[in-house]
Amino acid sequence: ISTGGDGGDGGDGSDGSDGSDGGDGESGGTATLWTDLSDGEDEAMSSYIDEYESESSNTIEKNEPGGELDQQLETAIPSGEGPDSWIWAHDWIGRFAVREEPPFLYDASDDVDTSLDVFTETAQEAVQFDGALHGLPFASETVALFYNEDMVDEPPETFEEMLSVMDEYHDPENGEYGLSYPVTDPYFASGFIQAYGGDIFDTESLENDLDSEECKQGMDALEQLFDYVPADPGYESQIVAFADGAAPFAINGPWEIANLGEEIENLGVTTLPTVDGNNPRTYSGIQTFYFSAMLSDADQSAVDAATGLAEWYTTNEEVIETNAEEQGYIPVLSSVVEDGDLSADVQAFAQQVDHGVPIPTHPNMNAVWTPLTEALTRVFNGNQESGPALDQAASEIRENQ
Amino acid sequence: MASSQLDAGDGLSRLRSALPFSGRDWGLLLVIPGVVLFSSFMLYPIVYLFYISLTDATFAGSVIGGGAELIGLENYVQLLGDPQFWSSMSTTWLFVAVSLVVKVFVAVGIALLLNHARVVGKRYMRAAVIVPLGFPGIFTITVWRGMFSDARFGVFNTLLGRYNDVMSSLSAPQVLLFDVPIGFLSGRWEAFFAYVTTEVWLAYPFMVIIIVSALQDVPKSLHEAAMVDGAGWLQRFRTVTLPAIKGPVLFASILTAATSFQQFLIPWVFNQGGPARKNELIIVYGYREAISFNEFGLSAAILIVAIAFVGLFMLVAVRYGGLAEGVGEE
Amino acid sequence: MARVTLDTLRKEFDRGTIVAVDDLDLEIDDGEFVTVVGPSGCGKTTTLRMVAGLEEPTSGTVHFDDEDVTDIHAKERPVAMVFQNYALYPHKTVRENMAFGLKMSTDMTTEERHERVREMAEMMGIEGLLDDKPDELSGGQKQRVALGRAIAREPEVFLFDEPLSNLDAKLRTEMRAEIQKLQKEFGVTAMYVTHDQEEAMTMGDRLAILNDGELQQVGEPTEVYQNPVNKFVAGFIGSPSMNFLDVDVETDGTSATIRDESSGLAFALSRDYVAGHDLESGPYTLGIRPENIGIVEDPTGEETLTATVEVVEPIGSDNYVHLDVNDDFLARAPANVQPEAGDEVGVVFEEADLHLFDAETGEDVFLSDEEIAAAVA
Amino acid sequence: MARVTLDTLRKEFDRGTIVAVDDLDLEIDDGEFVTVVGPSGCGKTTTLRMVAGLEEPTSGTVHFDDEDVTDIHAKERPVAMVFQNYALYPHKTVRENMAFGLKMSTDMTTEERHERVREMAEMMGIEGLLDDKPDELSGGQKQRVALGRAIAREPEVFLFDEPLSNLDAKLRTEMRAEIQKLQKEFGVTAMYVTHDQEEAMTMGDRLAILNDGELQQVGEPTEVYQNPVNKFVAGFIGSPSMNFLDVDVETDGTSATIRDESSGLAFALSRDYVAGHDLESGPYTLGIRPENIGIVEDPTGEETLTATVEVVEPIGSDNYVHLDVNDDFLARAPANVQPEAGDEVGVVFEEADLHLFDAETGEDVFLSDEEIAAAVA
Amino acid sequence: MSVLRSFAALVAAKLVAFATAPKRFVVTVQRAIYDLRTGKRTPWDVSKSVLMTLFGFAMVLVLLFPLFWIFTASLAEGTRLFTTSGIFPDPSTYNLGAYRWVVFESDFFFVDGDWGYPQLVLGGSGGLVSFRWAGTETGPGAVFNSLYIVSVTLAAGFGMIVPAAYAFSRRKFVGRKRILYGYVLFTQIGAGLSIATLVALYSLFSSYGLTNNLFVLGLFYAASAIPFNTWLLKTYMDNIPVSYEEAAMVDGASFLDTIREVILPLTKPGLAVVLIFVWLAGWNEFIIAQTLLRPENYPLSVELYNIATEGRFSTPWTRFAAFANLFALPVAIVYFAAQRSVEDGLSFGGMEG
Ligand SMILES: Nc1ncnc2c1ncn2[C@@H]1O[C@H](COP(=O)(O)OP(=O)(O)OP(=O)(O)O)[C@@H](O)[C@H]1O
Ligand SMILES: Nc1ncnc2c1ncn2[C@@H]1O[C@H](COP(=O)(O)OP(=O)(O)OP(=O)(O)O)[C@@H](O)[C@H]1O
Ligand SMILES: [Mg+2]
Ligand SMILES: [Mg+2]
Repeated sequence: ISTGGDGGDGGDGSDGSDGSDGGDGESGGTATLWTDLSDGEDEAMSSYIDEYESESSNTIEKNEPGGELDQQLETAIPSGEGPDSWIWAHDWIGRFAVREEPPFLYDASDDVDTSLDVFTETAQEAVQFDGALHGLPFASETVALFYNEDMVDEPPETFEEMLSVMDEYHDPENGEYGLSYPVTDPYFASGFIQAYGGDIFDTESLENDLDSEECKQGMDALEQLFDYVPADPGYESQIVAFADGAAPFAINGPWEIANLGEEIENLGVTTLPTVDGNNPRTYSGIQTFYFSAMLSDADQSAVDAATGLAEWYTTNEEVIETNAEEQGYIPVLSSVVEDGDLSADVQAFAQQVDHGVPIPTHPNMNAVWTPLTEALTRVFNGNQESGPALDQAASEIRENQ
Repeated sequence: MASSQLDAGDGLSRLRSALPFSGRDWGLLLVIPGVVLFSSFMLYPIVYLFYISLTDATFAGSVIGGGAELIGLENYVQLLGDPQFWSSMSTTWLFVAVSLVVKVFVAVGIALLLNHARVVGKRYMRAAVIVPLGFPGIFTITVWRGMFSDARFGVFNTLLGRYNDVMSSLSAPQVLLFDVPIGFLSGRWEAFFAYVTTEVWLAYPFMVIIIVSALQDVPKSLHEAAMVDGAGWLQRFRTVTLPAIKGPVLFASILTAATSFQQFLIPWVFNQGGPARKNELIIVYGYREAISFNEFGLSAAILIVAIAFVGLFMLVAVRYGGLAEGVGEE
Repeated sequence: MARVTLDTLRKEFDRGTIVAVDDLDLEIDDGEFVTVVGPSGCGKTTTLRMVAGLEEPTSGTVHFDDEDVTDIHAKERPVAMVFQNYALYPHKTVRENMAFGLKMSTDMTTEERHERVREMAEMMGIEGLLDDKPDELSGGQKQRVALGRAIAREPEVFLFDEPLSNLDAKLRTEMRAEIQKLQKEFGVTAMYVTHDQEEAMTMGDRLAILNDGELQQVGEPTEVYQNPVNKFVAGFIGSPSMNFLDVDVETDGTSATIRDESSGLAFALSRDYVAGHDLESGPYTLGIRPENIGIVEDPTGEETLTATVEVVEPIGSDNYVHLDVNDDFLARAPANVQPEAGDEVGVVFEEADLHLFDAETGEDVFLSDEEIAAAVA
Repeated sequence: MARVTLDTLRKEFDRGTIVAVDDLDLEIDDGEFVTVVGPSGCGKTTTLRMVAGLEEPTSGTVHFDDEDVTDIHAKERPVAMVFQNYALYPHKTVRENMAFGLKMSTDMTTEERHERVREMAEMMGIEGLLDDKPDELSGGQKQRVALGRAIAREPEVFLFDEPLSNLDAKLRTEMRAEIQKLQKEFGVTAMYVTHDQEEAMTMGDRLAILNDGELQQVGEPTEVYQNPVNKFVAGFIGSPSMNFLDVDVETDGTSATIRDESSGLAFALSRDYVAGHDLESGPYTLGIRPENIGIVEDPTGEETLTATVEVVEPIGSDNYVHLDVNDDFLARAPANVQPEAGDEVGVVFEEADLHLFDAETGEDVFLSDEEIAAAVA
Repeated sequence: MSVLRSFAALVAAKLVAFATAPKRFVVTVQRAIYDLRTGKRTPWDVSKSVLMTLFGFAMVLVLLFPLFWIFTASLAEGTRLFTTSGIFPDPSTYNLGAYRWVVFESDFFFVDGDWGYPQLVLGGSGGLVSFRWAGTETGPGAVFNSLYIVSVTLAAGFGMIVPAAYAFSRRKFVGRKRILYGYVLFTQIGAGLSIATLVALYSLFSSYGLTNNLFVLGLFYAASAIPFNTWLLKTYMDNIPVSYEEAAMVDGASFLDTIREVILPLTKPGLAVVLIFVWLAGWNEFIIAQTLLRPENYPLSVELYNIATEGRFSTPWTRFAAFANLFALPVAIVYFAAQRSVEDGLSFGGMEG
């Protein structure tokens, strides 16, 4: 996907990006932003918005609708009550981009002055669909390996090393486990399934590839981990084993860094161990400012306010660095990524993102989650062998498309 | 009754004469506001839902935004051909039946015990026992989800583990021990058991208050007559207590059964109707079609069928359960 | 059937603060019909319930024949009880109501039970109602079903707790006869609680009068009516009630005069009377029944007393004449005696109809202690 | 107070299939106390409710004095009603119950109301109960409160619907006197429905007898008792009821004989009697009250009739002697007349006590049509 | 006002009863011991009572175990639901931090727990007199939204339910039977189907511009409560003798007086039941509220749900539990005060035949 044109625009804009924002600011645009953030994230976001408002004289109305954000959007946007912008991982782009009557997303190619080149390549890809620019990225997320340094001398580099450490501890009868890992969630499981190069969803053919040999191989590796986790694959039941110090490892995301840091004295994070020398290719989500279709009919000042905030936030090194430090956000702003002044934990995640792939944005991806979850559950419960489970999931997904 | 004698003063009588129907019908005026409010907020959405079920809407937005087209009964045809629909239906009815039976027994037991002359402080116990009524379902169900965790350290598995420890220290035979951890949420029937337990827990308070009310209305002399007639405890229960609470229990059963049929939060919060959609109660099924598979029209059809079933169930219950006794003649 | 013996039966409620039944001794013969009366709260119901086994005595025993049943549970006793409100099982048909006791306490087959119920129903004239529910019956019909249910079991002891008090006068008379007929027919021992004068007088072989949990007198109704052992019984039995006057008796052993200053009463007792009774000077309560008082419309001055008529209440068959002798002094005169209110009339009565009670204890002064004791046995 | 006039008052229910009250004419004088009796379902309650305004007449009118109140709402009528179950508001104290009517229908201040209530309560002897709730009262107390509530409003018309039927005999007698006293004291017009014989006979200035919605007779109680216009009234008033015999009368204009084959009755009427009455040969119903029948224990054969004693019921003051003359033939004898069951006894009665009713219409044959018409006005 | 006062009196009486309950219990025990000593009751008789009581108590404990468990969780430190070391969290870590959070940091009482102080303002948008919170930059929190919704629901609910129940019970009119039948049928349809009709509702509300309107939402809850409660109250009223009304009429009371002075007081137990059910209808629902409302108008139920889904994958359990406990408190108080009435008021459908 070429971003040349955008780059050109961005080039033009970047000269006077501050100036033009300031100019718009005199008229004082207002935009609404919907978020669904945790308390700490929310506070930080609020203060950044304040900062932006004072710098730009635009007004941002930040709202935090309850429940599932996508369900809220589903009803709000068609009835014209939706937000101008919202923050979520990039994987909704495809799903919303194909909506036509009414449209859900706004192509901001002409309104964004910043060149997309300032972001990492994966991030650039993530926010575009069919050549349209639907948002700006500011962080990525994926899962990596947490370990308790009191229990693990040396972070494992290979799958076998990890297994041997787990063998050492795993003893459920006495409340000890090898691993905390919500294994039936495809997002968490994706890394191992795709470790051998198979794709859960092939972005070229727009088909799932679950029944491929590579995926099955990856699945076999994953299945070995099933024996080391508490019997309840639910997120909360899993994390508690590690948090209580009853398991040496956890596979989880950066959002847990802060919490686990409080509970585990010597917390370490590293990339997932290699399987047969392959790095697990975890799915990563790119946190994105979405531009909603509400902007199509809005005043230019509102459009400027919404895009202005996104540009300001996503390209502001200070913001991105602070976020990396305080929230565990993995930067996607190239300058910060390359700068390297990041904590070890964040670096580990950043590295894992490098190994991984962004969650495909194509709408067909939507049909993948449920069958794959069920397949993983069946295998986890011992109701089915992993091979047939993937075959079944693959055919179910094809059927549903 | 002195029908035309009641009078709400001049204003009302003037109004009465202006009515399009005869004077004795002015009671209708008192009823109409409720009917209007009810129809516009409760009946209308159902009609609307029915309309959606006739369209090819894929997601909520397409209905609201007007992007859906009428396709007649196609959704219904598709629905009847979907094995998951039939599986959902039968699981739902099974869930309704089993939880109903269990909750009747549980509630009758509790009500009897907490109305028994020998129990000291029963009034307080009765107040305590219905506390679940006060908590929102989303909360209690989430809590129950936690208790039923498959993990060995889940509440029930821990308790069973302790039980095992005690039993094996008493060197009890193996059959009396449980195979912990039990996968309450990962086994088909284990999950079903968990649903039923939770559903019973949610519904028993309502039943208990109704039964307690009924028990308190049973004349003491009936018990004594039966005693003099030579009836023992069990027979008295059968001939005096049971008939006295039969009506209320039936009433509460019908109402709670209809609620059970529409249970959504339990399966959704526990394991999304799992494992592997095996315990997908009907509303969960409809919800999933709408949300996960973007089949909004189909989803509406499912829900319309569910509503029809509840309506049918209520109709039958009302007809044959004597629920509308006292509705009286026109 | 069975002889019922209550031996110093006692029941306290509320930790002894209420003595509902106070050391009651009573023996009811096999096949006998005893009516129990007394003011509200005197312990009638409680006594009955102890006989039925519905209430546990605080002390004392209940025997059926020679068997001590005090600790035997109600359901084991060969007793049937008719409750004031009938206590018919509302959800059962008449047939099921009547068959229930049989089902519980006998080994009869269903056919036998139904046969028996049919017989009973025929006898009670309710064959046509067997498939109805109690709701659909009138008061009298309910009453019959309750009776039939009780009889069907062929109990040895029959207990009735004011069974007719909810019926209207006409039905009451009918049912009264029916109950008596049935009791005789089956020869069953019966205890019958009532607060109706007429029932009390006409139904029982013997009448037991309770007051404050204590037995006052037992005896044939006419005996009790004519020879009440104390003022309480005298006042309680009979309608309208006996008139009472506080009087002084002056006697020298051979002759005696009864005097009451306020009403001007002066009644000389005959020598025979004085000789036959053992009388001392002092204060007494004089009792005389309304029907034993003669009214002389044109008093000659030779009457025992003259008094002013306060009110004349015609009740058709008779007239009740209220006199100003004291509060509530009433004479029953034939319908043709019709003095006007305010008239002076003469009052006469016969020596033989007089009752004299001890002013303090209220006991009939002519009865010896033994006779009084005998009155309650 | 007010004169109450009911003019061809009629009430149909269920679209005319039930005629509860059938063209009733009745005038009740200012301050008069009229008692209304009749069998169950005869329309007593319905009549009362129409007077109160709780039921709308199908036709006819109700006047208070000269004002037509037929279309006036209950709340506007100067009427107070005492319901059978009292209908005391259970959630209000006695004081509030009694003050409620005042609050609703007068402009009194709260103090005035309370003052009035206190007065009333004092008069009824319930000052001490003013702060109690109806639940806590005994039957008699409730009754008093209901009365007090009704009186407090100083109504012009007082309606009572079997107000005493839930009380026991003793209380009933007491309350009866109280009601009469109050009614006289306030001089208020009163209608009083009852099914109790004694109340009917003693309470009212006049007695109205209804049957099947139709008025049978109105008159002073003794008048009605002695001269019932028809068999229904004769049988309904009086307890025990009048005895009836189907007889044939043979007359030649100067002498007459009453005969009944089955019982062997043959009673020759005196010439005076025959001359004074207008009698024809034919079938009649003979009526004679139990208290007018004399029993001759050793019959000489000169009596009107000999009969066998079936049962003797002693009721204390008298004995009821059941004779086999026909079903239910009863004589009331003094307590000292005590034949045994099975004895042959002689039966005598006097010509003057006889009633003769038309065998078909049941009307008293000696009354002219005018007299019969007058009986209901 | 008098309603409030009598309610307060009721609660006070209940509290006294509750406070003296231990004393009464001790007296009961002492009496039993005395009776045993003096032989008034046999040991077997006493032990039967003791056993039954213990059995009852044990049953209560079992039934309330989930709530007890979550209550301990609300006192514990940290945010996890489980520990791997046992069922209950370590008692030494118990603290009230979560409750403090609910009161002073969550949106329960004030947005961000920022308590200011109330201030009366004359004029303004809210009518003649309105409240404003001074000293706070944010504003009233979710509890006020909840109370507002419930007030509307109760007002509208009672306003429509009580007259209709009266009419159904006492009047005859065209369509009576049909409407009543329909109500009975619809007692249960709707309640559980809010998920189903969500979208329909949303489009209905939004097409009239009624989304984000607390008043309309309150009306909606009232509508959902109408069939069941009307029917319930009608059944209750059927058992009140007509003669009370007639007595009032003869006493000179007008129709409205009769309603106010006689019908309503006599219907109190039925009204108590309806109060509780209607209250719950407006208090507990969150799915529709969350869809129709914007965050500044969220009631407690939605806030509670939001806490549950706050973490990306997990729930901050101590806060969730503490919030839920405070959330349920008003209902518990209302029920506790009205227990007797509720037990009386539900005694319908009683003895049949
Ligand atoms: N369960 C009880 N608890 C306390 N006191 C009781 C109980 N049952 C009866 N009593 C009291 O015992 C006394 C006798 O009551 P009982 O019912 O035997 O009277 P009764 O003669 O049947 O009266 P009535 O004619 O009114 O039926 C009364 O004072 C009554 O209050
Ligand atoms: N609301 C009604 N609907 C239909 N029929 C009625 C109604 N009220 C009374 N009736 C009928 O009217 C007739 C007269 O009834 P009413 O109540 O006046 O009798 P009553 O003389 O008071 O009888 P009771 O002595 O039993 O009280 C009865 O046949 C009764 O069934
Ligand atoms: Mg009694
Ligand atoms: Mg009547």
